[in-house]
Amino acid sequence: MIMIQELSWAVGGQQGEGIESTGEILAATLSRLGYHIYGYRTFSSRIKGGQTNYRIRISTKRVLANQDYIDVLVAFDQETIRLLANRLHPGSLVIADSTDFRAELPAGSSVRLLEIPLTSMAESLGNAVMKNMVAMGATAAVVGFAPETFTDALRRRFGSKGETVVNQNLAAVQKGFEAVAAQLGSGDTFHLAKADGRHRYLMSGDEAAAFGALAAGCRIEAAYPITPASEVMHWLAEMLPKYGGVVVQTEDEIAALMTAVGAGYTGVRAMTSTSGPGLSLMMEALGYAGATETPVVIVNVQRAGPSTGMPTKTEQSDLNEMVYGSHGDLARIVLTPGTVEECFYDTARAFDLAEHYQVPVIVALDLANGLGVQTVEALDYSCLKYDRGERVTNEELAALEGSQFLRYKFTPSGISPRAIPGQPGGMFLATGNEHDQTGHIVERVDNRVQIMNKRMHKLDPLVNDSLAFVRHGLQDADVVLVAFGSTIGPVLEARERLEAAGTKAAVVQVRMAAPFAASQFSDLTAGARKVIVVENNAGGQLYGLIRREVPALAERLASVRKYDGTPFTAGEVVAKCQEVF
Amino acid sequence: MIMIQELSWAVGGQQGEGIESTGEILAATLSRLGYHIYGYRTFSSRIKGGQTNYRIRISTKRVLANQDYIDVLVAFDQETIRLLANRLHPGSLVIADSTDFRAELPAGSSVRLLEIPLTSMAESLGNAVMKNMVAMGATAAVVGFAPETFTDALRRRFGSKGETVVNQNLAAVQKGFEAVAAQLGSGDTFHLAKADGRHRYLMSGDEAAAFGALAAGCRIEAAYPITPASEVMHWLAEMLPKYGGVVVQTEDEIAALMTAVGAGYTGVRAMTSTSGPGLSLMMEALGYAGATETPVVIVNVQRAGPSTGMPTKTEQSDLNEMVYGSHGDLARIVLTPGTVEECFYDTARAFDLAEHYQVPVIVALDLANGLGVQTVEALDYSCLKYDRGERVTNEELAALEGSQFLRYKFTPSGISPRAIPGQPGGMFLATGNEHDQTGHIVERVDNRVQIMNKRMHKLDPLVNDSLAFVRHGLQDADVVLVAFGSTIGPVLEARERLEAAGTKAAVVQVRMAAPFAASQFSDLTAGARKVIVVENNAGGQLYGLIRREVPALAERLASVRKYDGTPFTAGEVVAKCQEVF
Amino acid sequence: MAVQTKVSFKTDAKPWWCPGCGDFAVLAALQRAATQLGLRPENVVLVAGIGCSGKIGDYFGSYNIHVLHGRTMPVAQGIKLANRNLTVIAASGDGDGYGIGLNHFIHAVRRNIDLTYIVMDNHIYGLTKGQYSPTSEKKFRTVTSPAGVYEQPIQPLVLALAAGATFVAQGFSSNVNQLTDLIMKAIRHKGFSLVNVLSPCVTFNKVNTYDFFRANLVDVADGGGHDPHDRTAAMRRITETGGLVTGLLYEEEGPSFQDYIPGYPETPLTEAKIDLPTSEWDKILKEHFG
Amino acid sequence: MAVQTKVSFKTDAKPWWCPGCGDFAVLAALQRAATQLGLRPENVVLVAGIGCSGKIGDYFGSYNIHVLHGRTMPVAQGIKLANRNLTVIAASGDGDGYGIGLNHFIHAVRRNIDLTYIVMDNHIYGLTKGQYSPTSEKKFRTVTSPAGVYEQPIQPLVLALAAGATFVAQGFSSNVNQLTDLIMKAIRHKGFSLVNVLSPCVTFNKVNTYDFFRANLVDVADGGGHDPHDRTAAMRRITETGGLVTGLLYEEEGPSFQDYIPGYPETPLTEAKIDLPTSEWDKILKEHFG
Ligand SMILES: Cc1ncc(C[n+]2csc(CCOP(=O)(O)OP(=O)(O)O)c2C)c(N)n1
Ligand SMILES: Cc1ncc(C[n+]2csc(CCOP(=O)(O)OP(=O)(O)O)c2C)c(N)n1
Ligand code: SF4
Ligand code: SF4
Ligand SMILES: [Mg+2]
Ligand SMILES: [Mg+2]
Repeated sequence: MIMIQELSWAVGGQQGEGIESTGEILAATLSRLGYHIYGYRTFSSRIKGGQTNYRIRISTKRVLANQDYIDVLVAFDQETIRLLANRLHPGSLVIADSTDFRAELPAGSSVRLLEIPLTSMAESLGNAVMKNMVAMGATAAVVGFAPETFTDALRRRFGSKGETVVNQNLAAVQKGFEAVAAQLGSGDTFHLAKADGRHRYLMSGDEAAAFGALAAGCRIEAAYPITPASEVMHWLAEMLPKYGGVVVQTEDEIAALMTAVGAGYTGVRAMTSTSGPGLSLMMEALGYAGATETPVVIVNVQRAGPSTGMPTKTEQSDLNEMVYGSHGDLARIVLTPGTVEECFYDTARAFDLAEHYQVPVIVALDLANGLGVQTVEALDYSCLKYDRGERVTNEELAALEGSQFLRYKFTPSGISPRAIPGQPGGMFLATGNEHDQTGHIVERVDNRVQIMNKRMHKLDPLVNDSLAFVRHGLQDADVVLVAFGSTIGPVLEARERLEAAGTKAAVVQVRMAAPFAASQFSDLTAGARKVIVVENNAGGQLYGLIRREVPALAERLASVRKYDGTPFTAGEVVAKCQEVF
Repeated sequence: MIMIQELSWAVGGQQGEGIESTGEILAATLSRLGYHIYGYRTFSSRIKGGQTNYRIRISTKRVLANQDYIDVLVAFDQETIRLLANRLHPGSLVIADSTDFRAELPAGSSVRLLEIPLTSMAESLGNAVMKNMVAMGATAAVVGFAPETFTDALRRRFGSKGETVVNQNLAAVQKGFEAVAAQLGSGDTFHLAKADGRHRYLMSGDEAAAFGALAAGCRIEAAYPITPASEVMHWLAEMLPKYGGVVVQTEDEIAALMTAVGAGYTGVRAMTSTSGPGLSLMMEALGYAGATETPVVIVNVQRAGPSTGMPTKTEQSDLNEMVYGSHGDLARIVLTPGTVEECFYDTARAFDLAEHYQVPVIVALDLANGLGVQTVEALDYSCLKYDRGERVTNEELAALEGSQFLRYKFTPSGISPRAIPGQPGGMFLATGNEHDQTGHIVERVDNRVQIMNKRMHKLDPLVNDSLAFVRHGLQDADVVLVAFGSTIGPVLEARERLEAAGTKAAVVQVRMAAPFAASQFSDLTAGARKVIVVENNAGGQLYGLIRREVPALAERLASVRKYDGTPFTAGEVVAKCQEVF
Repeated sequence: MAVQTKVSFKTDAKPWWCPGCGDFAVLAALQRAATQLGLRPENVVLVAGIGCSGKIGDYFGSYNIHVLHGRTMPVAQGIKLANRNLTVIAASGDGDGYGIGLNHFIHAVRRNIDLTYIVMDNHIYGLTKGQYSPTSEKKFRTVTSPAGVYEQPIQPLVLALAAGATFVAQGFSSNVNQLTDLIMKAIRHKGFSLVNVLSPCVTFNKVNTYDFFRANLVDVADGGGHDPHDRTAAMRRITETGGLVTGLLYEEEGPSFQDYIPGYPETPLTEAKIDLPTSEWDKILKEHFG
Repeated sequence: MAVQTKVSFKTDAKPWWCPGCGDFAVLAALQRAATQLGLRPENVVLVAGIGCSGKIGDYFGSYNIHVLHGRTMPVAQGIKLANRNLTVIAASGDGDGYGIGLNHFIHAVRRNIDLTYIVMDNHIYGLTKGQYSPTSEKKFRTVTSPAGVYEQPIQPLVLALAAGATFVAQGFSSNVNQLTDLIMKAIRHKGFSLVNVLSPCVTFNKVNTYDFFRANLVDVADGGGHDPHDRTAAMRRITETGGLVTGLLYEEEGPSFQDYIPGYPETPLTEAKIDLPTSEWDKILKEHFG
């Protein structure tokens, strides 16, 4: 038995069998013990049946992605073993449910196998679904936790179902623990080092984004269900009413964004949440928000495209559409949080940016950080600035003495103080047609050029935005890895490995993809021999964006892409980067 | 009186007063005399009232854009003079209707003014609307045509209304001619050199595109009305039924494209036509056509955006969305015809490309070439290849003996022979979800990568496409101007002027914007000191595309943009290019 | 505060409509209704669609939002939810409202948020120059139906009732008094109200002209009165007349969407305090994610 | 040609539906109907939407096209127009068909192109895991309506009739025989036919269960027969039963869209000769542009 600093655990079986809650309970429990957690579920667009697995990485240090390998795998069927076999290493342990199948390990592998009749043990306690809790007990034994460790989490999860259910589940954990403890050889346990015991919080990016929106003062969410963004809506449907807010489930995504635009125009912080297909449907409405300078926030949780694609698989392939979508020329902000924590901060910030600049802001999550869970440190609420942007006051309006308020007044910044309905004397026309300073439709060439310039340049200050990029690592790096969204997790870890292997590497994380702060980016990558863009898509969309924005970098720029629907691991990043070094 | 090779004529007044038909009759008549014509109407999103003007350039040489100046202006109101004053030159002649207003010319201008009571003369003949025909007669006198020149065109236009109407109109022309002839001073006439008398055809790009579609075998158009694309639909609504085809006016643009996709899937050449707002609504459907590899053609006639923008003003600002729109990674073809003739050829070709590569093809017009009219030489029908793409035969299907047909078979080219409904044994599933070779939904990582590669790379041969670019001018040019769409007209003319002024200039016309044939483009611009991208948009969309695709060019690349809703003239191109030389 | 005098809701803008267009009367009726109801311009938002009809906002002196083609309904709902004190009026054309925007309409009806929807129904696409619309009659010849329309026309009143509308009325541009009255009632109605207005397009529709409507329209009360609370009778009247009936066809009082929303405050959301103490967020953090 | 035997329209694929899902019965009924009508698999196209319901295409042995969420209708119409000899069947869920896709549905009804539309109505969004749908009843609690739904539910049969449908029927997953019969009739109907199927979602809808429907559904003919050619009676039956009625509610024979299209040939457009002699184009060039 050796002391390890982290453990990769997984459970797999058929959908609808409780795999998801098993993973959740384990993650919650260990998070409470002070471990850092990363959890990611693989599933398919199907309600019952079909293989699913939940991989959890438990560590004494911060973890933002899964490991390349799995140490302990709980398998409820042979398919799980087949699908995850390539993740097993010589020291891995497989706990297989021997009730229904005879586990077969890859030929010649030295993986250890523990066959336990998890289901029959659960049945003997009264309910086959508790096989998950038996497995949890088994896991506890392997990792060296007392079965009582899970008591709290189980109470929270099953408390509402009554004491009997709680006790049955506790018994199941106990039983699994005992069964395994009895069989364990000395080399079979993974002794996980004690955690720091600090209080952390476990959440997914979808939840973090929804929470960020609520905290930032969002009061209306209009949305249409879609994987993997529905969780944002569900969380807000539960929470917004507690703060007097409303969630409207609209008839489609066009209505969703237009409802939010209506609310934004009226002066309420409003948003929608969607994924690729919905985003595509919103392209006309996005342009409308831009043309009318109406603040609105769109959380887009990307999934594998094109078209319906693979709704339950991750990808980062909506970047092109987010940055270049909608007809005509249009300013918009695209934020690309990487960690779950950043999903909170960036979504909250999106509302400030939307109102400050009077533009649509897209917050781009991806399935991996949207549905993946991470432990989060106590949040830093200084990000909540409640910058409501420039508003004309009733006094200023009164001083107009009936003359027309200039909603789209030409100002040096390009930002014009706005009035909201209800303000006497502030009446104006908001229109997607070209208009003059009052808002009235005009097609004069001089006005057209002026107002286009106003709209196109009002975001210029953002090229100096200090949150546009985050740079990690040495100043004199030889290689700079570039990433956005969830890919930052494996990339940061890859950087450490590269450095450990002697490569001076740094990471530039893109947190704001539009407007793209090109000269900052140039500075941040200056001096590097190679700049490698690592992204989860086939088209090299961020790579292309950087070529366009910083063409001088092109010769030093390389592209690493993955588009099989799964997130990178650090090992994959290292391997692929080494190919292009 | 001197002999001139070309004349710039314009008529302006209020919408609904017959300005449009006046322009059309003049253009048609002079085209029949063998002149080259370019005609462009300025109008607004309003049915009656509001200034409109029709500018026509009449030349003994090919003309693809309006002149910088106007020689003869027929003005029905002062607003026309005010709006077009900056186009008048010292030798210009203004024929003003003195019935309703007293024309005022810009202070100090040496423009000649002929005040004629056009309206009262028409009234005296029985109908005020004939003021247009009086103006036509006046024009004839100024330009030195006999009034009878117009007889033919008038008969064609008014014949259906009966002999009386025809005769009244003829009389109006006669009257206008006489009234002016009497007043003309010797310096007041513009003697236009005789044309070559060759038979040419006068059409707009919208008509040419519709005609190209019909000739290429399109049998279903599903569309929703929108300026400036409705004319495509109108033309097809009239003509398709004569060939057994159908036009469906759908409830929106999503339905339009999906109806066309349904027809394309079934094996009929089908299309839709739209403009920016409709294109934005089609983004999800575009991705669907891409994912299912269904041939379909979208004619997108661009107008000034963003959002509703300026529906009757020209712009080339949908390039970003056409090339990068829709979520996920997606192959599509974007053709960008420049001249009206090319609108015919490229739309016809789009159907071949769509079926050959089994992809959606967007044919990008803009308002200037979509609604502008040009004389066209006899068409070259060798462009009609009727390449229906690879189809599996019934015999091949029978040979499968009941085993599943592989609709998405992995082939070296990435193109898989398709079956259409009705073919026995060819049944398959078309889906926007990720699928395997049979079409069935699968999410396996290996399959995913393979089928993405298939779809993403099947257009690779097009990087060698000989029609991707057209290069005009010297091989050893110092400056290369780059343009797409209608802008090619003024740019070609600017090239001539630059060359006349001693700059060695060439033009590279982009006829295919996606896939972008980067290495051809590099070759075509190699050696130039400066490569200037001239385009009708604020964002520099083509400029950005080239930076992304050919970053090595960035240092030599310059951007010239216009986004006031009007097309460039050659003079503007020259002036703006000289600024960035 | 100064005594507030009635306002006319007029603006300086000169309408872009063709002389004789039915939409002038709709504007006039709306202005009169708003004036007679004593509304304040700052508390009214007019949400207009794209079309000749959609220009109405330019000429109506309130807050105005001219949206995308077909999208008046979601925007209007977003506005009302954001500030329940506002009077929200949406205005569409028949293409805007019953063509591209029909889905939003039906769903707005069943959501029953308190707003008034005026559709200027000229049986044609005016602004795009005369294509047939969803309410165009069969056989109608236009640039997109050179051989005549062959779709069954949409019957807006029937559809609204079928979707559960709580207020359904129809007016005609030639009868501004009735129209004013209907619009006033519609605005007063708590919940979603539809006023379909037969508003002739004198330029492109030579079939459904003023004369046509004058000759064919009946009043709902003609021939014996009509109980506007009787949904079946309303449906029957519409069917009998082939939709050529004006007046208040149906009204049903009752709670509207707002009354049901859990936790929805009496004060408008625009006035909600959003910068809550961070302790609030810490509480959520612990309860939900701890 | 060999004698054609009847085919079963079954495929090898194992359905992804949850055990007990109502959609199994819809698949079975559709397969039986197609078999009994003696259709050939190559001449049938099944157009399916996105949702659990939309998976039906994978299991039905014809040409299949699984479209975008809400877009079965335009695709189905495009297919039928392209090849009038095909039997075109569209299949949606209630969210797909009456939520995001409702506009296309209403317009398809009034266009009356010959196709059959089967909606698997489980009053819930199944595939996205249990949000309420447009047909969900009031007060229904889901993840997006934690305090219960407050919209008035869509009544698909009423809307279809209101839009002028020429064939309206409703089936129930527990009555496969009736459903088979209704689908056969619908396919035979010349024009647009709607078969709404109450098809329980056993996983997410614990309100509108098999038992609920068994307890509440009546047959249209119960209590004295029903004349399916009487639109008013159909409307009344639906209203009386709150929509909880099965059977053929309405059918109206007559020409369909295809019969009106000017110049639309008897032979499918797929067989049209398109590479005409260039003289044809020269003729147009001269006549239109000369
Ligand atoms: C997405 C989109 N498609 C098409 C158009 C073009 N368009 C503008 S108005 C209009 C229809 C107008 O008809 P209607 O709504 O009946 O209004 P009317 O002009 O008759 O009052 C259309 C199709 C558009 N603006 N946006
Ligand atoms: C444009 C778009 N928005 C949202 C989704 C997500 N989505 C998939 S299925 C579905 C609804 C399913 O409900 P229903 O149509 O009733 O089908 P069921 O699963 O109940 O059979 C939704 C919202 C999508 N695929 N595309
Ligand atoms: S075109 Fe018709 S609807 Fe439009 S303004 Fe003129 S009359 Fe009115
Ligand atoms: S979730 Fe519901 S609708 Fe979907 S397969 Fe399961 S039972 Fe059927
Ligand atoms: Mg209309
Ligand atoms: Mg459903």
